[in-house]
Parts: sequence; C-alpha cells; structure tokens
Amino acid sequence: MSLSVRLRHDFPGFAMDLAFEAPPGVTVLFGRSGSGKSTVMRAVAGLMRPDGGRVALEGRTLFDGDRRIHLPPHRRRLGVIFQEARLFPHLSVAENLRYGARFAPRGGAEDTARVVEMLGIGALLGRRPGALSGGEKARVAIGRALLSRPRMILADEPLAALDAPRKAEILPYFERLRDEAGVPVLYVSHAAEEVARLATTVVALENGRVLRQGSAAEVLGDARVMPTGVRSAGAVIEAVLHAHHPDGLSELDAAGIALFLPCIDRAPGARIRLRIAAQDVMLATARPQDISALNLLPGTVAAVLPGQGPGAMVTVDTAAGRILARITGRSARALGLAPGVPVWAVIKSVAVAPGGIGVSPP
Amino acid sequence: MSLSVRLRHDFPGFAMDLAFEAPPGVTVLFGRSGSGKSTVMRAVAGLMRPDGGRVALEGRTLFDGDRRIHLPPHRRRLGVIFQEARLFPHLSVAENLRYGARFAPRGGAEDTARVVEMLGIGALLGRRPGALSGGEKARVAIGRALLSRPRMILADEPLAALDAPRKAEILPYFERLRDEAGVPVLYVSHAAEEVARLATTVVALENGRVLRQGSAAEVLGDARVMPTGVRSAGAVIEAVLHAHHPDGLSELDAAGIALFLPCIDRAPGARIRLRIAAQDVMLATARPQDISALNLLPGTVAAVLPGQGPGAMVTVDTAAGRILARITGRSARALGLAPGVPVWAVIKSVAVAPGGIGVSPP
Amino acid sequence: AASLKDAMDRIAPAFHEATGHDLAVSLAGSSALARQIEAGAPADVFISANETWMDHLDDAGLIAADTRFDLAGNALVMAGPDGAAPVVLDDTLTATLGEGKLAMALVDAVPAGIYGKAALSSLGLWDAVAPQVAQADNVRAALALVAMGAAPLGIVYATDAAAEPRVDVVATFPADSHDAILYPAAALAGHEGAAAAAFLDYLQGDEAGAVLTELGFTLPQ
Amino acid sequence: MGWLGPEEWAAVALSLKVAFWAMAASLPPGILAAYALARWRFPGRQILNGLVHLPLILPPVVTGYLLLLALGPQAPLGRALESLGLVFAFRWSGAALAAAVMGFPLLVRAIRLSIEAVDPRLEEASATLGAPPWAVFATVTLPLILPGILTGAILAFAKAMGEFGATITFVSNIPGQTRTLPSAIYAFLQVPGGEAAALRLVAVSVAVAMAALLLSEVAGRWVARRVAGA
Amino acid sequence: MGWLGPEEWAAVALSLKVAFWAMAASLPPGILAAYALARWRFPGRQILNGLVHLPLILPPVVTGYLLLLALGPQAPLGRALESLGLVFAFRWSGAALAAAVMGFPLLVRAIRLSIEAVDPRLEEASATLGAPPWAVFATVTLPLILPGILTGAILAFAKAMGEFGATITFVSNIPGQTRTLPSAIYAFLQVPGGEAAALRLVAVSVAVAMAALLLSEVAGRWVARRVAGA
Ligand SMILES: Nc1ncnc2c1ncn2[C@@H]1O[C@H](COP(=O)(O)OP(=O)(O)OP(=O)(O)O)[C@@H](O)[C@H]1O
Ligand SMILES: Nc1ncnc2c1ncn2[C@@H]1O[C@H](COP(=O)(O)OP(=O)(O)OP(=O)(O)O)[C@@H](O)[C@H]1O
Ligand SMILES: [Mg+2]
Ligand SMILES: [Mg+2]
Repeated sequence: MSLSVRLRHDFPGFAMDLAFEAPPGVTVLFGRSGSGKSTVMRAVAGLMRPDGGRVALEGRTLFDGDRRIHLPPHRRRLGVIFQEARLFPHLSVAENLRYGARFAPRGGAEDTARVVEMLGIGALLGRRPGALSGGEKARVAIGRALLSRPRMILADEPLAALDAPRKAEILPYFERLRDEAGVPVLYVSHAAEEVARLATTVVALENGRVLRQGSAAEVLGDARVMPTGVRSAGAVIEAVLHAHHPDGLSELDAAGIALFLPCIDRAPGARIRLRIAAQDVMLATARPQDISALNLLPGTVAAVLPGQGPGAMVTVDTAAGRILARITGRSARALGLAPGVPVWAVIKSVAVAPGGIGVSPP
Repeated sequence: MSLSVRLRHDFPGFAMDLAFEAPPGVTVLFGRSGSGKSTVMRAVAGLMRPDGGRVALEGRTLFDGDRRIHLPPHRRRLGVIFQEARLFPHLSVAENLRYGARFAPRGGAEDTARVVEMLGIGALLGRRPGALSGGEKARVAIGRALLSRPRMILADEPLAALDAPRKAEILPYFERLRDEAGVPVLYVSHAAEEVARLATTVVALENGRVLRQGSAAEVLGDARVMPTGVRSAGAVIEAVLHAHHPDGLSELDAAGIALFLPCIDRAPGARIRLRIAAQDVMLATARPQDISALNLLPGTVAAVLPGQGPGAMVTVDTAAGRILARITGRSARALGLAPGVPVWAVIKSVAVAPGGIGVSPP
Repeated sequence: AASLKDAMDRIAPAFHEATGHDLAVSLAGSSALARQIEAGAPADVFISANETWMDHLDDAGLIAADTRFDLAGNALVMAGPDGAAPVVLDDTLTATLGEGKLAMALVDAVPAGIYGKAALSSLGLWDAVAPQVAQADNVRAALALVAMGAAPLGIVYATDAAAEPRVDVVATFPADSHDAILYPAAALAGHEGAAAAAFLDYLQGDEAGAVLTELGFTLPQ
Repeated sequence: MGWLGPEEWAAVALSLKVAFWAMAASLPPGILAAYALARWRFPGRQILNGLVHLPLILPPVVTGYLLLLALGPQAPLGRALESLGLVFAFRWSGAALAAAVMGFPLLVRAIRLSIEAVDPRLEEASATLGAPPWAVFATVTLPLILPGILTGAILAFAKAMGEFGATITFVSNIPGQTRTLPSAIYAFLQVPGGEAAALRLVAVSVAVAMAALLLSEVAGRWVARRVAGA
Repeated sequence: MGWLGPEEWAAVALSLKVAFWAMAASLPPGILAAYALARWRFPGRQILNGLVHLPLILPPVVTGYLLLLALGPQAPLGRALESLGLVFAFRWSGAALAAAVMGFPLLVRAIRLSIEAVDPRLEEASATLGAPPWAVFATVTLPLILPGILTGAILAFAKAMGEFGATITFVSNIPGQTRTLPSAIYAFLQVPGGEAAALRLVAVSVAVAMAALLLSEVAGRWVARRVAGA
C-alpha cells in the first residue's frame, strides 16, 4: 500500500507545487503553520480539485489533472481526521462513531469497544457533540475515522487538543495500525516526539514545497534539516528488546551495546526504535563514573557543526548507529571535540521520552 | 488585579465544584481533557450562568449566585481566546483584529502592528477567515483578543495548533503581558513547558475539582502532583542573569551557583526563572569530569520517592533551591542515594527547554 | 360593478368630451365597493350589479335621496361551446350535461348565481342539477369555464355570452323565471355635487343608452 | 357543533384535508427544487427559479386560469393524467393542487435558505466516511435542514388554509367537494349581512391554523435542539 | 410603448412603486419581529407569532376588509393616522400597506429561519470583545442573516407584485392611484375578450418580477460568499 502524490495548486498568495511518495507505514507531514499540510490532505481526500498533478494509492489513480480523473471522496474511502473535529451535531457520539460502518464493505471490522476504550469515550456515547469538551470532540473524531474501515488514514493533528497521558494512550494505536493492520497513514503533526515515534517516512514541507523527504532517521537525524526548530533534531536508532528486568527496566541490545530504558511493553525479541533527542545526549571524553545515567555508548565524533547560537551539533558514530548530540560550543571546545575524537555518549534512561519509543515498522 | 473564583455547576454526568484564587500574573489551568477547564473559562467570561458560586475580579463582583448578580459578558471586558478560533467569517482578518477596539475605552492602545508582526499574520490581513489554515486562524484569534484591550485575558489552549518556533515567538508576548502590562491571564494548557514558563499560579483540575493549587514552583515541583503525567514534573528555580558571554552563553547566578544557558535575551540583572524538568537532571555522587554538561550543582538528597514503575523521583536541596531529578530506581540503589547523601546535579545547558526559560513574574 | 368595465371604458371618454368632467372609475365587485362606501370611500356615484347592495346602502342612508335609478337590465342565458346545439330547459338538462359541470356564479352570493338558481328552481330543475353545479366566484369566471371547455354549459348574462366568441347561447331563461336583472345607479349621500349629477344625467341619456344596448344590455323603461 | 352548520363543518374538514395534502404532497418536490436551486448549476436554473416563484408573482386568479388551461378536462395534460386516474378538475384534489402550487414558492424558499446555511464541511466529512451523495443528503443535509422544512411546511399549510383565488378559479366552489373555508367565507361576504357568518368561519380557520402553528413551534424547538447538537 | 397603453404603463409604474415600498417598509419591523420570535421569550410571543401569520391564513379579502375596518376614513385609527398625515384609504400607500401586510409572514419567516441558524458562538465571541447586545446584532447577527433578509425581501416584493384580493378590498381599483397590475389584470378579465390584454399585463408583471429575482440571485451569491468567509 503506497501513496504517490504530485500536486500543483495556486491560492491567491500561496502556491503549492510538490511531490512525494508515501511508502507503507506512517508518513508524517511536518511543517510550519500555513506550509500546506491540510491542503495536501484535502487534495488526497478528494475534497478539493487541485489545478494539476496526480494522486495514486496502490497504483489506483485517485486524481489525475491531465487525464481529468477525479474520484469523488466517498469512492476513495480514506478515513480523514480533520483538524477541527467536524462531528455531526445531530447524531449522538455513538451514532457518529457508527456512521462510517454503514458505507464500508463488510468484514475487517474494527473492534468498536476497543477503540472506545482506548479513546476513553465510553461515558460519552449517549451525548451530542455540543455537550463535549474540545479534547473529547477530538477523540470522537479519531474514533469515527478509525471505525469507518478506511483504506488509508489521513490524520490532521489528531492529538493536538489532548493531554500527554491521553496522547500516550492513543499513539500506540496508530503504531498498531501501521504495523499490524497495514493501513497506511498520512499524519500531520507539529510534535517532534509524535513524528519520531510514528514516522516511517517524513515529508518536511515549507511554503507549499517539499523541503526534505526520507525515513524518519534520515530527516530527523539530519542536523541541517530541522523544519520545526532545533528541538526536533535527534537520532533514531534501532534496537532489539533483550530482556525485562525485575526493577522495571527493559534492556535493549543496540548492535551489541546494552541500553536500559523504562519498561517497554513488548515481548523480548521485538525490534524497537528509539528517538534520542539531540539535546538529551551528553558527551564525555572519559567514561563517567558514579553517575545516575545508565546508558553509556562509546563512539567517535564524526562531525561538529556549530550552530548560529551558542550550540553545536555533534554527530557521533557508535556501534548502535549515528547519534546526534546538541551541546554548547563551549563544551565542544573544552572537551576538544573534533572528528575522530573518541567519546562517550551519556543518555539517561528516563530522558528518552515515552512518546519517542515505539515499535519499529516492519 | 486578582481574580477570585468559586463555582458550582452540574452538567448531566459532570459535576463541577471548585474554588481558586488567581493572583496577578498568569494562572494556568492544568488538567486532563474533560476536567472542566473550558467550563471555568466560560463561567468567568459570563458565557454561562453557573448553578452557584461567585466570580470577582479585583473585588468587583462579576457573578454571584446568591445575590443573583450576573454581569453580561460585554461589561466584563475579558479578552477570550477560545479553544476553537471563532473568527467572524464575514469580516477580513484586519477587521477581525480591529473588532474589539471599537468597544474598548480609548487609550492603553495595544500596538496593532507589533501584534501582527509577532503573530506573523501580516500577509493575511486582507483575507477572510475561510481562506486561512488552522494555525493561522488560531493566531488571528489570539490577536483579536489581545487587541481588544481587555481587563484580563482568558486563553484556552491558544498555542495548541502552532508549531514550536511559532510558539516560541508568541510565548514571550504573554510573559510581557504578565510582567509589564499587568494584565492578568487565565491560561489553559496541556503543555508542561508552557505552564512552567508562564505560570505564576498553577491550578490543577481533575474532574471538575481543584486537585492542587499553588505557585508554579510548588505545584510542578511537587513530586506527587503530576496532573498530566510524569513528564510534567520538574523544579522551577529562580536566578539572576549575571552576564552574557561572547560564545553565546548566558551566565546566571542561582544563589551563588553559576549556571550556563543558551543566550537569554534580557539585560544582565534580570531575574530569570528556569524550569528544570526532572528527567533532564542526572545525579552523580562524585563531581563528573570531562563531560559536556556545563552545570553542576552540589546538593544533598532530601528525599527519594520510588515511582510505580522503574523510576524514582529524587529531591535534591541545592543552594539554588530544591531540584527534582527523575532517575531509575536501579541508579538510585547503585549510587546509594538516601536522604542526607551529598550529590551533584548535572544539567546540560541545552536541555533546558527554550519554552522553559522565562522572566520571573515581578 | 366590474361587469360594466366595457361600458364604462366607452362612456368615460364620451362623458368627458360632453361635459368636461373627468371620471375615475373604480372597478371591483359590488360587495367590495359597497363595503368601501360604508367605510367612507370618497366616491360620488355607485353602480351596482344587483339591487341588494344598493338596497343595503340605501337602508344605511348612504344613498342621496331620489338619485337612484335603474341604469340597465340584462337577460340570463345558458351558454355552451361555440356551435353547440340549442338546449331545452327541461328534464333533459342533466342528460345534456352528462358527467360535466354546470358553471354558475356562486348561487347564494353572486347576483348571476342567485338569479340562475332562482330560474332553475322555478323551472323545477334545481334539485336535479344542483350536484353538478360548479360555482365560480363571479359570472365571468363561470363564462370562462365554458369558454375553455372545462364545463359544457354555464349560466351567464346575455351580455357576457354575446361578447365571448368561444361560446354560443344555447338557451335563454324566461324573464319571469327570476327576478328582474337590474343595474341600479345612484349618487352617494354627501356627494351630490354638480359632477355627480351631470354623470347620472349622462348615464340616463341616449348616448350612454346606445353604448349599453350595443353591448347587449337592455334598457329599462 | 352548535354554531356551525353541517355544511360549514364540511368546509372545515375539507380545508384541513386540502391543506394537509397540499403541504404533504409539495414537500418532496419542494425539497428537490430547493436542493437543485441551492446546489446545482445547470442550464435553465434561473428558469426553474422563476417558475417556482411564479405563483407568488401572478394574481391568484391567473394561476387558477393557468391550472385550468393545463389540467382542465379538455386540456391534453389533464386528459393524460385522467387516464392515469389522476383527476384534478372540480375535485378536492384540484383544490389541494392549487393550494400546493400557491404555497410552493414559500416552501422552496424556506428550504433553500436552510440548505444554503448547511456547513459544507460536515457534508465533506460524511463523504470521506464513504457516504455517496444521496446518503450525504439523507443522513447529514436532510436532518440539518429540518428547521427549514418545518418552516416551509407550516407556511405551505397556512397558505393552503387561506388560499382562495386560484382554488375557486381552478376547481370552482362545489359544496362538500371544493368548497374550502376561504371559498365559504368569500361567499358569505358577497351578501349584505353575511359578515357574522363569515366571521364565524374566519374564527374556525384561524383557530385551526394557530393550532398548527403552535404544533410547529413545539416541533421546531425539538428540531433546533437536535441540530444544535446539545 | 407600443403594446401597452398609458393606463397600463401607469399600472406598471404603480405596481413597482407599491411593491418596492411594501418591501422596504416591512423590512425593519420584519427584522424586529423575526428577532423577537427567534430569540426572546416573552408573554404573548405566541400571539405575536399568530398575528404575523394571520394574513397568510385569512383569505385576502378578509385581510383587506379588516384593513378597511381598521384604517378606513371612518375608523378611529384611520383618522388618528390621518391627523399625522398618514392616509392609507384609497391611496397608493394603502395598496403598499396591504401588500406589505400580505407579504409580512413570508418576510418574517425567512429572516427568523436565518436568525435561528446563526452560530451563537460567534455572538458570544462578539460579546466577550465588548460588544453590547445591539452591537452584537449590528455587527455579527445582521451581516450573517443577510441571506435570509434577501430571501425575505424578494418574497415580499414578489408577493406585492401579485397581491390582489386584499388590495382591491382595502383601496379599491382606481386607475393611477390604486390600480396595480393585478387589479388591472382583474379588470381585464371581467370583460369578455379581455384575456389578451390581461396576458400582456401578466407578461409585464412576470418580466419585472423575474428581473428582481435575478438581481436577488446575484446579490445572494455575493452575500453567500461573504458569509461563508472565503
Ligand atoms: N453542555 C454540556 N452538557 C453535558 N456535559 C457537558 C456540557 N458541556 C461540557 N460538558 C462536560 O463537562 C466536562 C468539562 O468540559 P470542559 O469543556 O470544561 O473540559 P476541558 O477541561 O476544557 O477539556 P478539553 O481539554 O478536552 O477541552 C466534560 O466532561 C464535558 O463532557
Ligand atoms: N481558500 C484559500 N484561499 C487562499 N489561501 C488559502 C486558502 N486555503 C488555504 N490557503 C492558504 O494556503 C496555505 C496552506 O494552508 P494549509 O491549511 O494547507 O496550511 P497548514 O500547513 O495545514 O497550516 P496549519 O498548521 O496552520 O493548519 C496557508 O497559507 C493558507 O493561508
Ligand atoms: Mg492545517
Ligand atoms: Mg476545553
């Protein structure tokens, strides 16, 4: 299941001209407010007719400007989670959730009870949308799209209105969609953690154009591409879950290096991806002693990229993969960091954001 | 300027009964989706008539259930930033921005050009709201409320739809409101960073009740109160900006301890508040050497609070104030941490989130 | 009365020519006009299509004394489509109608209908045809039903039938089968000015009479 | 029963029947026409729009004449319909038709206004959930325009209760068949002294229409609550 | 000019004047009544609602008769207004009044429908920005209900172009003063063979109304774009 998008559209004062491929998995559209993310969503969903271009899902053409093909939205069957909830005001929450199922082919039924449970909307089923809070509306909208058994999901900042624990409950569901159900997802987000955790592919947009496109590791690990600010920089590394320890830590094996993280709810053997934000990595030229950080990765400095401000981005090659560390230029100089210098990357177990740990896409 | 709120209201299936005081500055309402934040906002703004209670701003009663006082919204003059933008569809962006000014008393004029510039909506002034992106709408809504010269601002997740750099541009404006303009702000947010940075007072809500209320340092520094999840824990410490160094670092003086942070855009002498998230703090029992972290604070363990999972929250008393460190239980045991043990708190300069540094409320 | 439109259209200019007075004619149903007069309409002369409304105003003291006279008379006929065979006004009438309707003006309310019902009753036909009577709101509408073929027969005034090319008279009701059909005219109390008097005079004159006879009205003796 | 004779009761019953059917029968075509005018761009749209408004613009008598011309016993269309068992001339069904035609512009305009106010984003959401256009209409648009349909229906009903000119011209005044309340009232007003009798019928007519109006207000409040989603 | 005589032109001009003023004069009270019915709860609300609908329910002749009784030269109210310089009886102004009364329910209903569809959250936003209720109405509600006002206005105008029964009953049928197009058409239909002349006037009436309708469609599209906020 892969989506291929090429779009050209002019609004007065905003021109969009872009192309990207969304391979199976979650493709995150990443970009600043007004960069064209929702417009791409609308075009893919068939809610607008772009001036030109082509959209195809699994080789099936949904839109083709030259061949004047424009499949109407209901025949595309893409489950759209809109930036605003767009619930049907005259239907109860339960009826909203059931809405899509009547038009979907039988079979492959999503488990309603499970989705309701995950979204924590069980108590709201009898209410009308007018009596819901902002975050409750957002959750019902997610449920409605998921339960319509779509061929693909387009989610436009689905979690923006939610609190952190709720986000943490819902994110694994998208992961499962990506990995188990095989439903491709086009996902808009401003949150680096969500991106790092979910993205198979990241498409960074700027001003209606694709700034960079590639795997999550490539784009987020690229010190020069930080489309939404410096805090989105970070490396994504892959590891295998080795064992669960009785004190609640999980031990991972990243190419021979042991990493300790707070309990990861997977069976040993699972392939795990971690996002390690650049600012959470410390570097030391000697192996630190007597320190609370459990994860020490030996490596070699590959590059030191001074930033515009006081910071510097240091790329360190370790056996587990390339790691980014954002430190101060002063420290870089004090430690004499330069390509080739051996260093220890120090990472606290708890600094790895729970949002940043996920199951690797297969 | 202080706001005093006592509210009682029953929705079918949701009962609200709470009271809090919002002293001058920014009072952040913090709580999970559906906990009643927007309902409080509506009641304070006069958009609903609660079953009972009393709302007073600076001693002036806005609502009193017993005395049957209910000042209509337009006489309260509270600038509300709604969770959904609620722009006037028939007016251009510029007209939306100007809307409030006609009803406001003369003088004390907010500088329109400055607000427009800060929000980055200069190019949109001639457009209708229907032609704006989600984040653009949110920004115009912020501008509209700010420019109505309100006596107080009620902001319901104003930044939820915005990307990180945009947030970083707008947050200082709220700070300025708090500190210079003296406009009190009631602010709803899910983001721990925003809370830590802005809050003078934090009111944590749960299920229509106040869970905890106090200064930002108290509530966020309280290891047992983490209303929206473990990642919101962190200490807030106060420091004085000492000097700007040529390499772009700013040196702060926290009760005699030097802290180095990326450039803070204030004049030396300014009082600064920092939020140091618990998970960004490492502890060492010996002074670490050859490490990139620039900030080493000596202190003594005050308490070790094991969490339900593998983590433990360690409270460390330093000269700069009480600091929280979230480390693994394994490390705590390995280092032999217990009340009275001397430790070094290790904090990277860059780990302090830019959203987490702000000017202290006067 | 509205049915005098044609006549008034011709008489008004002639009257102006002859006397220099301007004439404003308000054409509406007699009932509407009479009510307006009761409500104080600034009219000088009232011409009614029947005597009842004139009597009504008379009783109310709204008619100037001694100005009332009968302007014209009319005959009641049975009209059928153009070229239709004559009809005999007896028991065969229902057979002639067949499934069709007999078009009349409102039989309890509008003069032509009242006269028609009286005529049919005195001929002993009313009870038989009553179920088939379609009552129009005025005699012109009844005529139109016949002209358009919606009804095979209709009871109308001779003047109407004469002016409508799409209908022919298939029978004429005996004059004694109904009350005399008269169009009374009178000046209104408080409006007996020179112009009103002149107009009433003119209406009684030969020129007006000629117009009325040409249109098929009879002139009362 | 005391103060109304049997004929008058018959007129009341007939008027109710005529008004009800005029309203009910014009709802489906009215909704269709309103939808077409609000949403579709097609050649002849303005002509349809004009046609819909025609009964409002024309004096009722003219509308009645046109109906008679089109659907009278001699008219080809009237005959064609007759062979299908649909007879309008001089029947209560014709009175209902005339009332329906006269009320049609009111019905269509109210519904069209509601359709134009429906948030297209909800219809978009429905389509993305797999609803084909008819289902979007049936499950989203239609429920949301219920206030407009209700307003249109009550206008059509009230108009039908008061319609006189087109009705009497088209189907005459046949007691028990086409003598509706307005026809009866008109007849009373044609004779001196008939005011009292007319007034009685006016009172009945007003009472019936007010009851319908109150009913529609209650239904309207219910519908409004639904649509507001609270 | 060829095919219409001067009297007929006078009827056309009069009808336009009457219809325009009927529409224009009923807009302010129509908007007020619609707002009151849509938003306020007050004793007598249902009575006001009934009164507004009355001209729709009553046969036009009755409405005209009631107007005559209330505002005729002999009636106390008519005299009172006359002393203020407001004369309706047998004047074009009376024709306009009759047309306005007959169109009032249509106007009010359309506007009320629009008011009920206004998103109250926008009005709330306006109030929090300091707008007192009248300003909320003037700057938010009113612009948002323009489609309803436009629909109401065109309905009232079209109705006024076609109104006959109440007009002729109230102000008679005086050439140049109260002989509107429908009255002139009626007059022609009273003489055998007058159909052709009547038809000409019908054509003029339809043409005028269609022009107004087209205009309202253009204005409507403009207004809809504004309200949709695009
Ligand atoms: N009209 C209503 N009828 C019934 N329940 C309501 C109504 N309005 C709100 N509620 C309920 O009240 C609770 C508080 O709602 P509120 O909008 O204040 O939440 P919130 O804290 O703003 O949440 P969020 O972060 O999701 O916006 C919710 O559980 C909501 O479902
Ligand atoms: N109808 C329109 N007319 C003109 N410009 C438009 C229209 N719709 C969108 N735009 C512009 O197109 C650009 C892209 O909008 P889009 O909604 O795709 O942004 P986005 O990336 O989703 O932003 P956000 O994160 O703020 O939701 C914006 O600059 C917006 O102002
Ligand atoms: Mg968007
Ligand atoms: Mg809320």
